Amino acid sequence: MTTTSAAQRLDKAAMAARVAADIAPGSYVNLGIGLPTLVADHLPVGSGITLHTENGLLGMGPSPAPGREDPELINAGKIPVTELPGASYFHQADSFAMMRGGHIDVCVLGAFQVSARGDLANWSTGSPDAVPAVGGAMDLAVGARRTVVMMTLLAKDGTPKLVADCTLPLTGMGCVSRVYTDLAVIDVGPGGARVVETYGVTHAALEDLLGLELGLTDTGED
Amino acid sequence: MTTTSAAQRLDKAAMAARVAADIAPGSYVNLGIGLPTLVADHLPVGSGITLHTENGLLGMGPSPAPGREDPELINAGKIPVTELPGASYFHQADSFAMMRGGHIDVCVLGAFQVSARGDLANWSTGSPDAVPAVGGAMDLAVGARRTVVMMTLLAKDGTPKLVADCTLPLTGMGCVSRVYTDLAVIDVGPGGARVVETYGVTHAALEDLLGLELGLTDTGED
Amino acid sequence: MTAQVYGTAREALGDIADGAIVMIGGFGPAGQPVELVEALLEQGAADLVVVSNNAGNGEDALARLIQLGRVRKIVCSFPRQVDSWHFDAAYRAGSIELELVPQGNLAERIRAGGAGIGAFFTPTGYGTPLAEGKETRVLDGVPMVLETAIRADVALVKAYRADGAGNLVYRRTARNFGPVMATAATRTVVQVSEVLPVGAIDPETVVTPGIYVDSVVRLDSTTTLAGARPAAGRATS
Amino acid sequence: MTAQVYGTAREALGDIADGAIVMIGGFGPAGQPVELVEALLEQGAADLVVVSNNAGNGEDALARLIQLGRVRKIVCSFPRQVDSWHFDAAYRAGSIELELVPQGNLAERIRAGGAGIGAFFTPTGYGTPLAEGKETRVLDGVPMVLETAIRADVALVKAYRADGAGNLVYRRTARNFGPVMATAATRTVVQVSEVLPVGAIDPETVVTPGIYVDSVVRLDSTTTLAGARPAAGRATS
Repeated sequence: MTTTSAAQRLDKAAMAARVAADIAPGSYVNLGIGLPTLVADHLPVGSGITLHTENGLLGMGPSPAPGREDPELINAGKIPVTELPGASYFHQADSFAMMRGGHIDVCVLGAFQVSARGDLANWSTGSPDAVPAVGGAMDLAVGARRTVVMMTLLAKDGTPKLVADCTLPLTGMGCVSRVYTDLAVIDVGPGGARVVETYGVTHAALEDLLGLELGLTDTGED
Repeated sequence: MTTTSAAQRLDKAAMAARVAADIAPGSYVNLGIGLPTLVADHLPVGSGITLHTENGLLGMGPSPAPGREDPELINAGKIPVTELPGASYFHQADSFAMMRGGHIDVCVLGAFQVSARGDLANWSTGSPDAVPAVGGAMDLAVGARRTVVMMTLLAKDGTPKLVADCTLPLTGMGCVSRVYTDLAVIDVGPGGARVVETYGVTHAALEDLLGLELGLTDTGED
Repeated sequence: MTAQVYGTAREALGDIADGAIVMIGGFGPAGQPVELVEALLEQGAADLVVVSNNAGNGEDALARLIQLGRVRKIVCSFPRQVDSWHFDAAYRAGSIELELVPQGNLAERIRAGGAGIGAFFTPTGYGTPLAEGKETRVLDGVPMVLETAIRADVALVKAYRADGAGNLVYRRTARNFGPVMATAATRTVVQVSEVLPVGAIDPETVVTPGIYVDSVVRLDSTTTLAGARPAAGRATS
Repeated sequence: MTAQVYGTAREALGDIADGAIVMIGGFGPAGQPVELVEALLEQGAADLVVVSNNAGNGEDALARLIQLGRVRKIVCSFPRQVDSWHFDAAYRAGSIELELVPQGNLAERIRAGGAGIGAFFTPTGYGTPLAEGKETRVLDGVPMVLETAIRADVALVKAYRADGAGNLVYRRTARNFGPVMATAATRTVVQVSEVLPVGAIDPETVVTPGIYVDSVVRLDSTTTLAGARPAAGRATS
């Protein structure tokens, strides 16, 4: 029932390493577009972690060497990737069945907002004149055994992204179990928001920053 | 609006040839267990007709030569078969999706009873002490673009198998469009039973035999 | 009926009626049937309903179809892209109807269309704006939304190889929507980089059985990278 | 988690709890995981719910499980066979519950279980005794029945080859229920005739990705006919 506290706010690489540290060896993992893709660089060699990309590949490898890109071998962000030994290809219905059926152990997503209850908003800014697009966000949010979010705790305008209630259009309800940020790792869910670790801020300062009452998590590990 | 009438009641081989004559070149066809399997022997060479077996093969060929049987290459009746060039294998959900989705042009089934409306009863004798079993019967009945039945017109005890209303448990409602028998070819459906051809019996004798009023079909061809 | 092989994309496409529902495969650049959509642009059909993961890029043929006002409605998971300006303009002008569908629901609805499943309950989208007004039900403790099947008049698909029976294999992540769309259309038109004799594709490795394929055209431009590993047929040991 | 390779069927099977739901692959002799079911017989679990296309033949292990009263219920499409005397006796004695399911609905319900689909509307069975009491709805003009997903605690599957990542290929019509059952169980146990190194199965030809496989055992008795064509890896041209 204690939280660890680093002296410093985490940079992106340190956040990614912190997410990676929670992923068990042998896991099947989907990394969302944007910040979460950095997690791949921090998965230990030999951990047997297999990456899924929802456009139809299990066993995704890193970016190819320059000049070796294949326009028919891309990830969900439409970036060229590689295939690792033991990979497999499948069509979109099979790929989302794999996701929706609870076969992916961990899905790491970016977010605009996460609520203390674990609601996720990450597909729409809610702007009335924006052209909408959703992609696989809603499928990923509810499909994995464990969905976690990696994001800065504050938006660029300084407003908190961990909130009592999401004000942006939802991606999924109660689907997020943990949020990894630059300032803290926080568990969310039916029991509300509970701090796991803080980085450069005190528990009290974090509560002030978010305007939320924060509990302490029972255990910092899965 | 005339029916042809052969002098003789058809034997099984002639019935199978008659069914085969109605199958268009290039069709995808599923032949049910029992009498309908005989149709395969009467499909013209070079007709480009492809046979589907619902246990997971498209492009099924005839029985293998003795000694060449493969216990892992069987048809829905669990009889060894062969694969033809251009064949493909798939799992049960894909195989029944192929059937249910209306991709099979013609399905030929046996029957205990067919009603003038096209209802089919072919999976249960209705005997209260029988152990029930259904297999793919219900899927086949409703899945194909065109479901036809091949059967003797009378049961062994002399009772008609083409009836006003099925008394046996149904396999599917209104799913049969044509019935090929030893005594007549009869269209069934919302417009009732209409004779296409008779073999060795007159239209009037057929009506007497069945205790049904029978119309004449508009055309004897598909 | 058995697949036919044609000499040009335009011939393979055949006639498309005004008002037709057209599925277009591809996810980003992978699996886009570029020349078949160009043939559709040339062919002239209008008032189309397009089912596609994306809504055109730059000046490509789908973008042009939208610009020309020939697409009445698009059923799509990710229409907004950096270069989807023709869709963006049409959407803002209110001249195109958008049915936005989560990607997995889109794939599953198309599969259902091909498999004769009328509708299904899925957890994806529950409690979100994209499920508003839809029937919901809690099944085995999970709240779900009822989604209906999607079928089309024509599906345009890019595969890697076909054999003369219409069997298809795909290449890497270009497989994406092709296999499900091929099952869900009255007529499926496929462009490939290679047409092999009947029997030249191992029956165990066929991804789309020929029963789903109506028209095939071989196009040099569909050819994948020189030296790329074949999609099927590599020795496994 | 990554698949484990075991030395015997009994070790691969592991512990099965009393009351477990067990899927057993196979259609007739093809694809029956004979040794895994024998291991289940030996292991001792009772009060089982079995999901399987058939209900045992002669004195095989599933028939024996039924004879011994260890199967409380069977979900099955074709239990009655010429040599299914142990099932027949148990059924007539009222000592086993039978849920009779049309074969395509059985396959689709298992697929739904693996795909996170809670239920679906299907035309199969509408208006028949097997749909009695079930919810119905007319969709796009077709009357349909609502069928729910089936999941299991353990699936017992026979495949042809596995690689070290658990990827599977099957052989001919022995593929049948294996690929869908593998997706729908908390734990999937597979017997194969060959285990290859990771990467030795072409990624384009994998039928069951390793993510669905927990335990693998190689058994000589699973080996298919000498000289039989390999399931994957034949040159396509």
